[in-house]
Amino acid sequence: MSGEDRRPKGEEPRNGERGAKRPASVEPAYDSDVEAAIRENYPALIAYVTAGDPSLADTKAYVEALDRGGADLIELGLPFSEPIAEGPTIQAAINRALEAGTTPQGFFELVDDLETEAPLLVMTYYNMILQYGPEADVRPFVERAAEAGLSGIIVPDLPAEEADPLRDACDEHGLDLVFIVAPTTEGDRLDRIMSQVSGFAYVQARLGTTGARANVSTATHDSLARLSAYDVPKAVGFGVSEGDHAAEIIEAGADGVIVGSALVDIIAEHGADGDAAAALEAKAAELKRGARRGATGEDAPEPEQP
Amino acid sequence: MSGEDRRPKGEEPRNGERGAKRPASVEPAYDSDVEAAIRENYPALIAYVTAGDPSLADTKAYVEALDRGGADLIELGLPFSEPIAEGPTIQAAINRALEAGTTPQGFFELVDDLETEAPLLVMTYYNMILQYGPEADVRPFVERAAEAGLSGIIVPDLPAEEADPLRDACDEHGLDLVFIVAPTTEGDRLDRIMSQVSGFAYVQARLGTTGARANVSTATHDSLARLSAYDVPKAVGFGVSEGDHAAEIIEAGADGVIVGSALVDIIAEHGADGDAAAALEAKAAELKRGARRGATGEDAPEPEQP
Amino acid sequence: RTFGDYGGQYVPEALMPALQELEDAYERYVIENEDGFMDEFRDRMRDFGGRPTPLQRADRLSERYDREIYLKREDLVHGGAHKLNNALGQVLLAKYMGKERIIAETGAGQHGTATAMAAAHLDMPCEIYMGRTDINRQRPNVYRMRMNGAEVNPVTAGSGTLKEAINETMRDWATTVERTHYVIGSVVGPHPFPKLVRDFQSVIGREARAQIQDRAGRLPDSVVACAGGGSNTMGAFHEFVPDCANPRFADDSSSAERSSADSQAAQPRDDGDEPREHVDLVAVEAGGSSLEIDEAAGLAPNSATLSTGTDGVLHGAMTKLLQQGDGQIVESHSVSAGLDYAGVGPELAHLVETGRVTPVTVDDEAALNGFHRLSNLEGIIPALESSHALGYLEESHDELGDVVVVNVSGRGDKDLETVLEETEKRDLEAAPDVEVFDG
Amino acid sequence: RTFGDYGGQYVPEALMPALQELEDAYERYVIENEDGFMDEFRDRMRDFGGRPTPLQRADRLSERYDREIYLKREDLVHGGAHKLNNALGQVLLAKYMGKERIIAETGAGQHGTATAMAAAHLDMPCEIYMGRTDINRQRPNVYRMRMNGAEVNPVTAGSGTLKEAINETMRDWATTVERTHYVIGSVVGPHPFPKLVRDFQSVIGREARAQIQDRAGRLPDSVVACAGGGSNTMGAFHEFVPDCANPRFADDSSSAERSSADSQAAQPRDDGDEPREHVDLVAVEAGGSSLEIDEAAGLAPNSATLSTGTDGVLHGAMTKLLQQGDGQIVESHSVSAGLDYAGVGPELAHLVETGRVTPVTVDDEAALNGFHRLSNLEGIIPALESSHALGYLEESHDELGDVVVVNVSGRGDKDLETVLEETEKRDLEAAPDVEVFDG
Repeated sequence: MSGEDRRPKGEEPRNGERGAKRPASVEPAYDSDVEAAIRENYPALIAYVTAGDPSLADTKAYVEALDRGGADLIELGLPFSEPIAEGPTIQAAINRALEAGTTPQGFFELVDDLETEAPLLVMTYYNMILQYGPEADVRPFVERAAEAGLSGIIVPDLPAEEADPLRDACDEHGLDLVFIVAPTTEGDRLDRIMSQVSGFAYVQARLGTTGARANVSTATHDSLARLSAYDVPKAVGFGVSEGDHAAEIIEAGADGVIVGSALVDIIAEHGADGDAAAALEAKAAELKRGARRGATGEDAPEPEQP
Repeated sequence: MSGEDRRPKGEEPRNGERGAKRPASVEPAYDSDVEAAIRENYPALIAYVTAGDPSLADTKAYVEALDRGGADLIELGLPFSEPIAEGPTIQAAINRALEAGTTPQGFFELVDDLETEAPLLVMTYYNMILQYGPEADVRPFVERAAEAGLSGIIVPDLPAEEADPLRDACDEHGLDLVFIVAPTTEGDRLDRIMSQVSGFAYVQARLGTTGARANVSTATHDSLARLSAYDVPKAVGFGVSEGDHAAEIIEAGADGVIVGSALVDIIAEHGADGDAAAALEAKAAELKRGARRGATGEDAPEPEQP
Repeated sequence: RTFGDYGGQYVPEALMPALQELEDAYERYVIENEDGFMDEFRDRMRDFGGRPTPLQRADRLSERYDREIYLKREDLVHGGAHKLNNALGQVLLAKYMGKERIIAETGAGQHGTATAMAAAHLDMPCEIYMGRTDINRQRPNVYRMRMNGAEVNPVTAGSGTLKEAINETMRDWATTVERTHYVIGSVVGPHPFPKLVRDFQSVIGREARAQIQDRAGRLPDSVVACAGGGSNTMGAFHEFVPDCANPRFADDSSSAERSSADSQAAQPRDDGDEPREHVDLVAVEAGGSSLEIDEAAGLAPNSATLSTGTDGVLHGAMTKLLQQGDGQIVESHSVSAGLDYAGVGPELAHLVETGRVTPVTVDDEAALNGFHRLSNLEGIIPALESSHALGYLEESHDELGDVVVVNVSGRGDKDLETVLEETEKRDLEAAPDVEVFDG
Repeated sequence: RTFGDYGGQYVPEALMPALQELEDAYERYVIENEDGFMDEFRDRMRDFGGRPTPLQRADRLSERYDREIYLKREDLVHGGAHKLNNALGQVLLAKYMGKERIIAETGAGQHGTATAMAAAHLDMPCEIYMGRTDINRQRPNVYRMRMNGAEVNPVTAGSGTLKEAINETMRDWATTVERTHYVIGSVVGPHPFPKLVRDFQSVIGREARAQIQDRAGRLPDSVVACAGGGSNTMGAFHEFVPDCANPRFADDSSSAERSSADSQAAQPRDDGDEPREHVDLVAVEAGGSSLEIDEAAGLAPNSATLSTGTDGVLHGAMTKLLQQGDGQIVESHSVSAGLDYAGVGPELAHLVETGRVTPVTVDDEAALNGFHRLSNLEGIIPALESSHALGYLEESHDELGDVVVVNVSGRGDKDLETVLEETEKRDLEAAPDVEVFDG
């Protein structure tokens, strides 16, 4: 694999192929609507929920609520039976979704139905992508993702070294393939990954798995410092659960924050009583406000909810 | 060890040392009163009971009953905790005797007390003989046995090869040391043992352990045939339980029969109700009658008891 | 990828540097024997592990099958199975790498106990992840690990079995990767694990190859080993891969490291002029109760990945899998817990795909008969895993040839309860009447 | 008698011809290697039994005790203990003698399982007598024997333990002696059993002696082995008996057969001119909970026969015994079932009496600590029997010298339950916290 950027800035080959439902950015200022969503909505909020938890119909309502609440990008998890990168919270959500019978077909039909301001990405494991279609091949999945209007793909178990086939397919269909930058990603590997950023760099806030935490790790600050020289959008995930976290992360130099487990916790808690959508919307608003605080450098704590 | 008879017929060194209570044979026609009891009471009945089963007081009554019933020699078992040569019947009797607290001291006191027509032998394992006294030495036991009036010793786990110390002590105190001849005893070993017979040859009727059986084994006939050339008293034990067995064995050439388990069975059955002595006396009479039938060649079955 | 179309490194980015570090250590210590690593490994496997293990002619099986049956006795390795070959190698490697802590997952407990004893031997702190259900089923192995000083971490998620334990161990590793080495228990996982584990296990075939030449004056016609994840399989096969009529395998690059990796193996091979002897390699998979997958229930009543699986990515590698059409991994099943895995080593998948290894299946019942037959005829109680390889002898005869090496990968003491239960359910031709003597 | 004041043949007359026959076979096959008997025995112990076993330097124990501790790894023998050395030898001898049937007694099941696997291996019908109580306590061993095709005959008499099983086996033998061989499980019983068993077991010390010279360049200062009946003890000691400053033992007649009995041992010994290296031989007996005998109850809460016993005759031999003053054998006790015997091999009694072997005792608690220490520090779970030898390292230091060989006579998997129970009762310094993970 070469270290060069395989998609030179000058060309804009994929904009026209975008899914029709998402509003195209007014000016093609960026390579992708994912990058645009982060750059233009700085500081951006990226929200994750597991599709099918507890049902695909609920997921539709949740995604719309997050969209209303201020999420600038939404990651939809397509559940896989062996989620090795997830913590207990998202693992449990995935198990609920699988028990509810969530399939790739159902997932794509949900995406077909969704109309949101925020572009949508699918987050799933590599085997799910490989197996969509009659034999082990990534292209049918990407084709269907593009057709459903998804803007990008995040694959937690696909490091850059193994990504060529999927990136080729994504390029062909105008989707971003988002790479994760971990606290352990350094030196040549960091250069190589940063030179290939597609959409944004998913900055993993700390070692370990996904999951809401009580504070922002020093690894986050170290990573953002390490990445500050690279002019690519950076969004920080893993452990972000509160507005104050968002503020601290944005202040440290991130372009966006990624929140997953904190939202899944809300779904798990409110899934039965039907109040999840409202709570998600409020949480998204809190996080977005926190991020904005970080962007303006204000130290004022998040005001109490009225 | 030499093959010669260590006690030439001409000498009669031990008669005068016999215990006072047993009646000396009228004429010292034989080396020992054990041999005399068999020769003079042909066909002889030798009875075994375990001392202390279920108590030493009971044993006294049983021995006297057997004496009355026609036993010509009585073997008294001194119980040992590891009776490897015994079958289940006598093993159980030994366990009862041990549980009743039977000790060598108690055993000898019982013998001190007994006054029977039939000479008495002690049957026990070698360790019991060794340990009587302050250190491992056979002499204190033999001395005490002689003092108590016992006429001989049978040790099921003492083959001729290991018997020198005990035989020396027995010689010194005028006791017989009875050897067992097994169905497997042949050739040189048989010659050697037969040349050293003391009291009588205890002919083991079959391979295995003590215990009442339903028939007389062909091994018995084979053994008696093999021994017929030796002019020594032969008594057959192991498995003899009925008058008809006794008849068959005597007819086959034995000088006596040895009965143990069949008597112990009676004790086990009647021990609680106090009828054991009478039953033992009757059984001894049945066996003695059977033996006599064998001696006279009569084939008539044992008549029903009145 | 690492092995033809199979292998690779499908892991979270955070682990990639650790895999690179491990690959570097593999090259330096295992391949190049830097600092005498492989010498120390071999010395410890000799003194602590009990190597070499014998190659025993099975007299009564040979008579029964009218051919020469030789048993490679991995059941005699310390701990009772081939598992220590790998566990000791990896813990020692972790020590050379300066790691401070060992973690591992375990299902039935065999890999966990092997890792725990290796860690105790080498004075390394060790934590083993084990599903709660497995803990309850395999209590003696839990105690063995604890007595060897390892922590046992119960995993309560999901069904509480192997797959949850693997996921949890991956999570620990993703969190502590900088100071922790994850001892993977088979020739699975991301590169370089499949090669690393294979090389540590290849002592099985290296010994067997020399032993059979010594005993029979020739190579075997076939080598038979059971295959779950495939570590005993690759361990038994690796040295024999080049013994192939097809010249492609005679220089198989996957075996190229051998002579440098192991100076003891640097003996001259067959003379170049003579026609190369061909050795068939037979991987016996668990046929369970049926070879069909129940898609609706997400269950495979077998673990016959090589025979029936399809290509996909699991636990870091592209390999053959038992999966549903949409990519969800199904629950596998075998009477033998050690074979009960929905994936398989990528190198085995490659060797099957290229025709070098022949996959076959033996069902639960035939494996149980294999267990009883070896116990009864040879006085060796084999692991239920190994019993599959033994069961295949009964089902197949002539294609195995005149001289057959069977890998007895482990001993069966651990399986007694299962065998009793499963034997009672069936009318097994080879089973003794096992009275319980209730008293 | 056979060994100074000890040994002999105190058995029923019916068995004497069989003992003579066995003595004859011992002379011909074992001593003279007629028909290549010893060659076949050694080949089978190599291929089936897994010999030689390693002599392992115990790094962490050596550090702890500040001397070189080497472990003779008999736990790696097939079946998990040294027991197979003897069982296979005797079953093979029975076959050479034309016997058709094997019987043996077993207490905890170790000798029974070893005999059953040897009989299966050599295709001999086999029956094992085992007390009913022991059957209930040692069910896995009963299953192992059954799976190896042996009949297991429950003995219901008395307390249903080892001593009843021995008595019952003697009875079977007395009945079937002409076609049956009784495989006695230790260096006990009538001549020639103590010599026969010793010679089959002496491979332990023969290997260890060569191995330590290879590893340490010298003989050890001491050899430490646990002693119950004494088969692993005599096995470990026999080759070292002549390594004695006292010239009496340098030519001990009890060792005279060695060079003819075993051609592999026919290497030159130490140069005659140099002063002979002296090796201390330490027999570690089970101290149980106390060294006193409770005469009233007929119980010894220990099995310290060599240390506290008195001369007497049991099971066919004059030896040291735990007995009451009047000659009744007392019930012994040890946390280790395999040491729980009121007698001891007559040759050991002789070597203790003459000062060549030093008897010491280690109580239950110290043995349990020895068990945990080896498990935790070295990754080897020893048998509770062997744990007594290991426990002695802690109690005794300087008198053992700089280089110590400890015989790890067996593995401890069989003892896990006992260890857990006994550990819970105590506050053991070396024990880990063994949570049960109730779920």
